[in-house]
Amino acid sequence: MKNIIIFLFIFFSCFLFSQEVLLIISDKPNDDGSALLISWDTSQIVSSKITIDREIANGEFISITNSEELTGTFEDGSNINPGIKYEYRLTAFDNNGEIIQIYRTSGESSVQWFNKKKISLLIFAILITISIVYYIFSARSGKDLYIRKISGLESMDESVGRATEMGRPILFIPGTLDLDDMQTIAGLTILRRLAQKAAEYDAKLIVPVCRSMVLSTAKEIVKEAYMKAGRPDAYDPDSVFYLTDDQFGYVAGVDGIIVREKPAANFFLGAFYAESLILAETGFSSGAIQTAGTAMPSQLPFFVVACDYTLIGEELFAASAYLSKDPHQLGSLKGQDFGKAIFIVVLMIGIILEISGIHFLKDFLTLH
Amino acid sequence: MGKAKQIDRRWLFLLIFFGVAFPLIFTLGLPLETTKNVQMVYDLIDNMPKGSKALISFDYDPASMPELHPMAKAIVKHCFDKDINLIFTAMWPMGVQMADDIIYQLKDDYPDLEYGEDYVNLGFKAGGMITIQSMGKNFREVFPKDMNGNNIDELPIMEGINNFSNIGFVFSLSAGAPGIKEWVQIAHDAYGRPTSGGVTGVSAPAILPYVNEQQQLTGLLAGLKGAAEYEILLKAPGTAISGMDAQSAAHLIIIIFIIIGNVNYWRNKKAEKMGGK
Amino acid sequence: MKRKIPLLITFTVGIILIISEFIPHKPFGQLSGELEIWFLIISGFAILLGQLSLFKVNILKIKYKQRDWQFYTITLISFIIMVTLGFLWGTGKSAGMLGHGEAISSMLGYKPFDYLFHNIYQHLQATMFSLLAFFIASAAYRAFIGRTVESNLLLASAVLVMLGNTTLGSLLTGWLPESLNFLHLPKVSEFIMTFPTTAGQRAIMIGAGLGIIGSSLRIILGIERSYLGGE
Amino acid sequence: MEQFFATLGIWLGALFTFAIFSFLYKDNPFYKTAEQIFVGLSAGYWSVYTIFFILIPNLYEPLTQNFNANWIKLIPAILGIMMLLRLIPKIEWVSRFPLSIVIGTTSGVFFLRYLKSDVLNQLTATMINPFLGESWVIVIGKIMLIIGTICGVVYFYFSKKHIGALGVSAKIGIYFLMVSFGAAFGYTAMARISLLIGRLQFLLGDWLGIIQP
Repeated sequence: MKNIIIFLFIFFSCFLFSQEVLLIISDKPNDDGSALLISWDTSQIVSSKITIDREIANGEFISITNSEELTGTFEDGSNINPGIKYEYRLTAFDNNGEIIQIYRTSGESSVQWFNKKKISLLIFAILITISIVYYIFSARSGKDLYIRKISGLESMDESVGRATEMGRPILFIPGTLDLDDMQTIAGLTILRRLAQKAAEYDAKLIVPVCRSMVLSTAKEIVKEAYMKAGRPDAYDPDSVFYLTDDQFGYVAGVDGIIVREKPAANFFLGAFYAESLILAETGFSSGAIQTAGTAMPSQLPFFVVACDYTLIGEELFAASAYLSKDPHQLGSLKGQDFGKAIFIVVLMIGIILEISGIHFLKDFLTLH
Repeated sequence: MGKAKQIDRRWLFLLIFFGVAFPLIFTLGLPLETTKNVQMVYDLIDNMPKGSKALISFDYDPASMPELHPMAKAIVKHCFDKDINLIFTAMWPMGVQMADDIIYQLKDDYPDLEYGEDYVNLGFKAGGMITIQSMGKNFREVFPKDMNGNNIDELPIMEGINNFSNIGFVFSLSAGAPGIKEWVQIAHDAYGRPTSGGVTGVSAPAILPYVNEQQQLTGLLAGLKGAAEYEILLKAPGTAISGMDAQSAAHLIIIIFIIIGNVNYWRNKKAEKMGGK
Repeated sequence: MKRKIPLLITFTVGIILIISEFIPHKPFGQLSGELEIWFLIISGFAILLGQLSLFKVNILKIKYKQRDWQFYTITLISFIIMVTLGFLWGTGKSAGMLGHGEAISSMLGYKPFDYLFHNIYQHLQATMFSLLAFFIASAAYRAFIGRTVESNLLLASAVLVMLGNTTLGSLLTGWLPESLNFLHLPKVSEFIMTFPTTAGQRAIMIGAGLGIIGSSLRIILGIERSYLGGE
Repeated sequence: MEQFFATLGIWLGALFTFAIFSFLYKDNPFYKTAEQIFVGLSAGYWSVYTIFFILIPNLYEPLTQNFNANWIKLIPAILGIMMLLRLIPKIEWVSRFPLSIVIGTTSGVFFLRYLKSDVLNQLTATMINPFLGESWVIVIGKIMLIIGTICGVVYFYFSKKHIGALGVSAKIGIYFLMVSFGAAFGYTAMARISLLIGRLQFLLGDWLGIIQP
């Protein structure tokens, strides 16, 4: 539509004034009226340089921009208010710096209530919001929401059994970030279940941590789990302990524990950086069953090759929801799954349309 | 699991040390070819009109210098050759020093460059994505002054820059977050500016999906190889190219380690099986 | 009051920012713009908070004579030196409280703050991360084992990408005729990166993206409150 | 004199490089010292840069130079100070107010940006006609891109049991994930080696002068 108007404008002004239009001032669409779009085209008169100025008072101009290009656009967004007419002047120069032509025109900006370019974004935002909120509330009201089994979690029984059998401990690392990271919280949720299992089977658990906030929470969780398993006497307060905040210092400490204590099973669940590689390698060399899980994409490769079981990305959160049955986590996960389902369906329709040469859907969804 | 056969890993460390050091001293100069993503970055800069303005964000610190510094140097050089005016910013505080260092290294090659006219260093701001979004609305509120304490209104290069609109393209040299991802999400996806960048090898695979038909990213330089390719396209060999032989040697050593490790593992497993029977 | 008001603020602020995306009209655009500027300033204070609490933690460690407490005095001393030098003479072209300190900078070649940065900090940080080159090599030997179909696929793709990303790859298959060019190692590596890797990473991106959308929504609606601390 | 300090700087750099490298032999006091210096200098750098280049130009100067136009900046100033009160355990809760603004802003922005860039734009970027390719290699690649993306998303779908067609797609999805992890592995190896190359270029070039720096 805008293009048509511009075209008509050019067409009629050519017709009326029979003079080349060198400068067009138009409103910047979908904004709060604080900018004007300036486009120039001096290819007819072949200028070597142009300057564009705006009138601020009678006969007084301020420079807006200058260019050596024949055509171009520029957005003037300094002190523009909607509904006021602004006068612009284009001065075209030739090679010697002589003025070839001066062209004047004006334009005004306007305010828009709705950004029309973002309709598709709005539709998707509403869809996803409704589905997440709906599922959270239905989980809260006690509806049973199904979540598939996470294969990485199967290792838990195997690990605890093996540790009991061999009389060796289980090592658990809740990542190296603090409690404000969702991955740490997911890791600690899994620790709750693991500690309960360990208490039931009387396996020893070691949890070295590298953040003081994580320390107090992890202690609390393990203690609670032992109580729940009916074995508060078996809880050893020294089994959860703080090593150091420093990345490599912490890794060196954990490495020492792995080499000395030779745990039967290692769990690395949480956020990890470069230390993932060193932990997984040392654990592998010690012959432990290893389960790892993180949402840090760059660390997953190391876990996948060196560990027996790996929770990949979202699986870590799903595992936490699966174990805790917390309605917020479950409902949110369900809502996100709904988003994935929409994604796949729309994608398939889109691809079929593209193959048949219909570009409507893709154009509608493309946002700029 | 074959633990008895493990050798002390410090021997491997030594091997890697010399494996990288030797090719640096005795270079072979093996050939290197350029890839599409690097060519796209080159073309983007090459086709920019003279006198346009570009924003280059230094989102890294000394830890990633070997990978990103050669890229930064090559990109800045290319822009100066094409008469593109550069606005430097940093989402990481140490990026400021990185930008300064690039200018320091290039100042002999380009003696005519004027600070404030051809380039400017606006320095570091915290806040990551939110601050970038804010730049799209109130550029001058985010950066009232440059690194040297000059008022931004007094710098000719900043004339007409109130948001991203009059910026030709955005280029982020990124070693993590905040970095290139945030620039894609705001500068391109919200404000429609062409966006490109260079990343460390570690983050390259995760950023790659943005190089697509929608041109969320216009090309991408990934790791030392990306930097070396750009140096080739620019015909200005630098530290990236001279490191490529060492890179080859080290990769070869790692691949050989993987093969030996796997062969050992399967042999032990077979032996265990035989022993078990 | 201690919980309700922050929850209300989070809700209002989140909603304003979302609405302003769709409605550019006053007052939403201005409000969200103002909030973003506030965010920058508060982030500045938050960074300061991080450094100050590091200071506090270290003092406590020394006070209670924790293991290796001597090393934490080194942390404090180097922190204080860096801050003092920065405040006295500034950095780069910015002046400090004593101006630019021309005499001392002409002696050192840099301002004292920048001298420490270039000659100590830069090397420490760069070396710290280069340690990983050694660890990756030893891990390659000791732990990177293809035991399942999945890990075999991973190792195969890793080896191809590593070969393709160096001059070695160009050398090894450079002799291939034009018609078999797609088997040329750099081409193979480029193919792996452009198609299957992008597909896999895109799937991760969508999953993680939806996860972030979900948690943002829960926070705005006040369902997720863990950021406010204990009950 | 400048020459002396330049040389001293290079020697200091080399000394600290070896102090860190000594960790490869085993954890030792030299490494620990170097590491703590690193932590301290880093914190000092961040503090100086935050005060000099954020708090002074964006807050202090607007308030002192033109208060009437910028009085509204008093609000973030007060909020920022409330943030710092976190250091005092008794009135720690005061920091919840600035925190709620930070979290609210982040959530509002993240909600839209991730929806747009990481979901919607990835959707349209995968909506391609695979048969439009310059060569059969590209066509195969584009088909792989479509199948891999769909199957990968299916793998992260938790609401249904992975059996039947869903199970097969999830299995294909995991294979694509593995290939992408392999590539990530290769790139990470490349990155780490590059860092070592950088270090050796410093040691062999700037310090020993064996190679051209």
